Amino acid sequence: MSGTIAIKNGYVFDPLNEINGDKMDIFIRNGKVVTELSASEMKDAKEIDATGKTVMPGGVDSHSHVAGAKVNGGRMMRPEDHYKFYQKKTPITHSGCGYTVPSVYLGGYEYSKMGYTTVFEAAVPPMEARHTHEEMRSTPMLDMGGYLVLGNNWFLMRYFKEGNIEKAAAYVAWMLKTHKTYGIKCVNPAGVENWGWGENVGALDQANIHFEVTPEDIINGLAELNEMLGIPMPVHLHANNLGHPGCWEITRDSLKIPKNIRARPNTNVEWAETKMNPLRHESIYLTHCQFNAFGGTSWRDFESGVKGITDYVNAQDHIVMDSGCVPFGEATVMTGDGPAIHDLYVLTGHKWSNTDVECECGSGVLPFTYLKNNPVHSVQWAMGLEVLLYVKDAWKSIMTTDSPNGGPFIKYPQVIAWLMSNKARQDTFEECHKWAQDRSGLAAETREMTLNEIAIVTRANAARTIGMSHCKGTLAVGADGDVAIYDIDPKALEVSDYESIIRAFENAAYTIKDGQVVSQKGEIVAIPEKKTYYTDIAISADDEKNMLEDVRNWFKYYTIGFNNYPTPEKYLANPTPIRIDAEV
Amino acid sequence: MAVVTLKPTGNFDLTVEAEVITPDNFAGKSAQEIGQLLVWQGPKQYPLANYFEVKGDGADTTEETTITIDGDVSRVKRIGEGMTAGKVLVKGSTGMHAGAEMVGGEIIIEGDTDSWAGMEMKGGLLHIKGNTKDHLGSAYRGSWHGMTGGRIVVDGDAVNQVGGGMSGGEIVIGGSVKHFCGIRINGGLIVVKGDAFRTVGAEMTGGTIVVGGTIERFTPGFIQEDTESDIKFDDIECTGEYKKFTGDYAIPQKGKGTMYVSSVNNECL
Amino acid sequence: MVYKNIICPVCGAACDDVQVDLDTINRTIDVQNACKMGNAKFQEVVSSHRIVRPTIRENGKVKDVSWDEALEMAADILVKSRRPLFFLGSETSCEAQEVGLHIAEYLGGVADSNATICHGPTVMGIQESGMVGATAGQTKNRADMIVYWGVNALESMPRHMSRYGVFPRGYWTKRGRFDRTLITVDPRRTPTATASDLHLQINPNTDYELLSALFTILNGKEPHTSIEDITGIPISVMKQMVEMMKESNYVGIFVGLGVSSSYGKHRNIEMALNFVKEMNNYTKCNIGALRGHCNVAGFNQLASYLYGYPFGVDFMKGYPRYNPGETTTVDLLREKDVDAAFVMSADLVNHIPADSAKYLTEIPMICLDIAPCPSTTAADVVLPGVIDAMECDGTFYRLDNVPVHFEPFTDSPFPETKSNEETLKMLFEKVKAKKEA
Amino acid sequence: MQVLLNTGSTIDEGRLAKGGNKYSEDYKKECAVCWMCAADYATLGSPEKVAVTSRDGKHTVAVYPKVTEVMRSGQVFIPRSIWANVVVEPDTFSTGSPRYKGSPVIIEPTDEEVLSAEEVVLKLYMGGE
Repeated sequence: MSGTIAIKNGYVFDPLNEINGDKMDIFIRNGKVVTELSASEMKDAKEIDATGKTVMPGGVDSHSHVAGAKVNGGRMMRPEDHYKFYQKKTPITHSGCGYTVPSVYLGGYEYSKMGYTTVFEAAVPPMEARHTHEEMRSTPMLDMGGYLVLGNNWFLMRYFKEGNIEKAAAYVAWMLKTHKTYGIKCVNPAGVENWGWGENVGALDQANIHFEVTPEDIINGLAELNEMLGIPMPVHLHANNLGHPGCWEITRDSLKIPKNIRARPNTNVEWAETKMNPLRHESIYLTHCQFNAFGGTSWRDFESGVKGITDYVNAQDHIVMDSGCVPFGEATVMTGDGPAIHDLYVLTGHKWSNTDVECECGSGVLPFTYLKNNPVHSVQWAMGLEVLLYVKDAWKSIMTTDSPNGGPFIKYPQVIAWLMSNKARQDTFEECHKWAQDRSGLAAETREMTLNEIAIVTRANAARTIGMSHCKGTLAVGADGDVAIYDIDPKALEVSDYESIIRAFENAAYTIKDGQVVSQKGEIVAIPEKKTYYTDIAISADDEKNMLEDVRNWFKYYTIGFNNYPTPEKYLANPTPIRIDAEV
Repeated sequence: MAVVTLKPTGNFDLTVEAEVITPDNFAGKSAQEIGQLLVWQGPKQYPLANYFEVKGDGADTTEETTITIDGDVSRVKRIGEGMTAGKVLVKGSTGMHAGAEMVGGEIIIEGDTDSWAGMEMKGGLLHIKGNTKDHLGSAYRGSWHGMTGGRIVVDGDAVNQVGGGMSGGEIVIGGSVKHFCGIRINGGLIVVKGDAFRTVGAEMTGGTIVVGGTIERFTPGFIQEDTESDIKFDDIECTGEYKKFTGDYAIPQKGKGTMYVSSVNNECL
Repeated sequence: MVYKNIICPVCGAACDDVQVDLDTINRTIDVQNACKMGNAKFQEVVSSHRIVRPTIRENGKVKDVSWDEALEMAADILVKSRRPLFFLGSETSCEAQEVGLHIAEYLGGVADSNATICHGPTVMGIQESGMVGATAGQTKNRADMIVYWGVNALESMPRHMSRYGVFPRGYWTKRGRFDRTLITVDPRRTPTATASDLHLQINPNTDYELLSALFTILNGKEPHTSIEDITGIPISVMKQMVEMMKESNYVGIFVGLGVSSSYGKHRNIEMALNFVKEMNNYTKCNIGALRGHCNVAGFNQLASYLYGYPFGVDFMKGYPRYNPGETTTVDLLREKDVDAAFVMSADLVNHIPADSAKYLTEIPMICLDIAPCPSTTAADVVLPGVIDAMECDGTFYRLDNVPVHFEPFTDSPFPETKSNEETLKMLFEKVKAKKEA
Repeated sequence: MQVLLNTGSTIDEGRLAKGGNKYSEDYKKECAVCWMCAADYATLGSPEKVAVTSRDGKHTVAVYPKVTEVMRSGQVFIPRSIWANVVVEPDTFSTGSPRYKGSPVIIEPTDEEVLSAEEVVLKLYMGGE
């Protein structure tokens, strides 16, 4: 029977189900987790002996740059990133290449080898959504979805200025459906539009050119309509002033904006039977906190500003965030924040690509190397870990490298090792610039994350935050049969031997997707079916009609016709709409 | 010292990729074992013995192993790629990527080489007695980091992109070059004894270029600082009077490169 | 029957406002909004010279065969080849190109596309420098200065000026042409140059030097005086151009093959890109390439996301490798380093130099196309092509890398296949069956 | 006379090529044409046809001359087509792209017949098949 499997005697970490290292069996039938398999089903089922191993739900990455125009811009401009990092084809796999920006096949395989089964693309420019979907469709091994970039959208900015939140909500509902995307991404609100004139914004109350809306207007407006519509995930914010010394303050202040907006996810799906309430209560999801937590006033007095943000997050309940860790080495920075990348060009003189997208958004790409002997880079390394270690409740944080901005996702095992092992951190302090110790608080932090906490920050909370825990990030009955089995015996684990942690997380003993073993000890053994999720919000026909009248009027500023604007379902692998009945 | 002789005998209708031909791979192997090493022709691999008559065993160590290729191998690529020690002598011409990424040892090519000889070379000596084509000692596509050490000597001419992205080592061209000699270099030394057509030192941010002949079209972002005579870089001597320029000021905030241009051959500069 | 919002499959402009009136009874087609080139291509749906039957060449004689026979012979050629070249032309969809890439990977061949003889050097320039660009609407809405460098837009992309570049009335450019200054750099006094406010009639093959001098001026230094003789442009004019650009609010630069195909190639483009990067410290400045074939950008995007490299992808060693000059069509043919070719939706024999074209006619060649041309004449197997955007749906990437989904207004004329994608899938099945037999 | 050859699109070249009419008389009339300035044309002796030869002397093609003010002395233009590509230099500067712009060629008067596109393939490339 396909997708039917029994995983016996493993130490299971399923935080959403409040299972913390219990020795137990996991059963999957037809791709879904079940309580047990009948004797006759057991006869046909594959059985895996997980004795002495760690069993977790399949990894979920809620913020990664893996598909779309800017990622491909990175691939195209970086042959030097690819020519020594490649994989040959096998009878079942395609070949590929690319270290920080792998080609799609390679990217899918690499995630799968680490035990990941679900990855969400962090930024989809609406007009280029077809491209993002083409790449996601071609990415093997992973269920996927993408967040629509809306923080500098002309139509929304106009509605916000008019104070017309209802029409703005109708527009967003239409856009998510039109481009088959999952949630709202807000990048450098109001600033990217200014970049259309070579400018930026510097303060939350600074109105941008022409549209005359402020970052605060946009964050507040998006957060409000997000909950009006009942979108599964909170507004996903890339805050203003990213990458500038001292930016931590504007980040903290941005997080204050939606404090009083109540989360109202309204996902109309069958929920896996988790013990914990799987619904999010946060109204904002801050991304790559590290890049938005710079302290000091210049590069000379640069320091970590993480604590200013984590203190606020610890005191509040409406915020969740991912870290944006910096594991040193080669990276490619890529973001919807065009002016931020221009600043990096001015700083480094490197290769720099930029694409402004008409009426919508923009992006920038630049190759980057994080060096241990560079003072700022070494502080950034410490900061990424501070973000995760200073947040007391692991349910408020998610581990990412903002791949490939802080470093490629294949470095996740290394980051996990730093989180779990103080010795790993101390050994790295020995190798890197002393600013890492002097300008951050990490050296004094002795917290070592448990496997349960690792399971939270690498799958359970990523899934819960984005509203996917009805099927992902848990092994509760009814969940997707996505499992990662690692060669770690929790009873015998010595975290000071962090190399063994890295090895175990690099190549899962088994990665199981929908009840099928797809990768085993670093080798891809099967290519599963995959799904693409998007949010399908039903709003009233009248609201949609009124809104579309405006949209049609303004469509003359595009260079593509209204009829040719949408993203057809053919660009999605197994399109899977998440239905929502909006209360607008 | 042991000499392994390879005499071309095979069918080279499609080019052959033979990165396996290095003293590192031949050391400690008998002639027969060497003949069983694999080379690529199209998507398939075949024994070296299909293409070469192999005579002589490798020495015990790489250092003591010499490879002599006795004939024309202009359709064989990647000879000596990545070698760390020992010696390769080619009594003919080679295909692309000869001595690419070599770390040490010595390659002497009596004929010509195709493009990409000594790409991203780190050490050792690559001596081409004939001519070579493009991208000598340069960086791979998209990289700004080319040759970092070692020396390349070309007795004849090179064509385009000599030493692209170079940051260390020396390239000495006995003949002439065409376009973009020293493009984007940030260190190291390039000496061209003959003429250069155009764009010498374009986008350079460091390092030194000497042109003994005539530059037909000068790169606009260079400014003359001085005149010097009989300049010397360790064992490399350049006699005569040179105009000393700095640049390339087309690249912002830099201009730390130095270019010496023969005064007598470039009066109008 | 009238169809609206049809996408034109001719050049990189991917105009999506074409209106088609197809009379299937009298076999006529009336086309609105398309340019001369576009209109001509739409006539192919009803043309009399359309290739309608597969042919093979046997003992020098060309004969009609069934689709199955033609595909069998094509598969034979590819499987027997020791190193096949796949030229996956740009006058078809990404979907068809994707299958071609998969076959090339499967056989360990080389996959290339029109970029290699078109804006390949532009892409290589981007690899050296990065590219500061924008989608076409940014220039439409914002640009008050347009520079056409080495491109005769009026003739190579006739609607570029009206849709994207010079004439359109955008949000901040409500008066269209009157709100814009137009500069052309071209060795010829082309119609585009004639329509410009300033024409720099540069000496051929001196684009790099001119760009380098402009950049030196931008950096506050004086270019070497020899630059005037080299380029034929006085330094005072160069300074004027830099000043005009700095004083503009938004500069849109469009480059053509005049930059990427003349001496210097990708270095010319690299310098233009470097100049644009730095210009952004003074004003908003973007650059883009005018791409001649409808989906030439698409192959670059597709090959990059599937395999990491934009063109010239060599699968010989079982993984993708890329080195223009070595793994690219003109060079592989000139050096006789492939022994069979599959040419799809591109008249390769017509477009490459004699040494390479001659070798192409000497080796077994399979050609998929819609109309007789030098490549089909020289081919051993000819497979009739289906016209994308007219007879089947699919994806193009337009000049600014925006993907465009197109829907057909009529069907494939062949019961045997509904698209080039499907033809290639049938071919791949036969190749696999033979290879694994 | 040695000149620099520039090739590129013209609107009618595009119209005919995209319309599948490469074997038409119109295509030959549009593309088998070498644009030059009046002075160069006079220097050649105002011939009815000119032969264009690649720098290495390996390839020659006969085309019609066209006198135009848009060309400067020493520079000629042939619309991008098989006639132009017979004489374009195949060296790609290690980029894959041949020298479509600025190939040095030799032009001289000729009595040779101007071939159609099909004849160029058959006679020059396929050995007269």
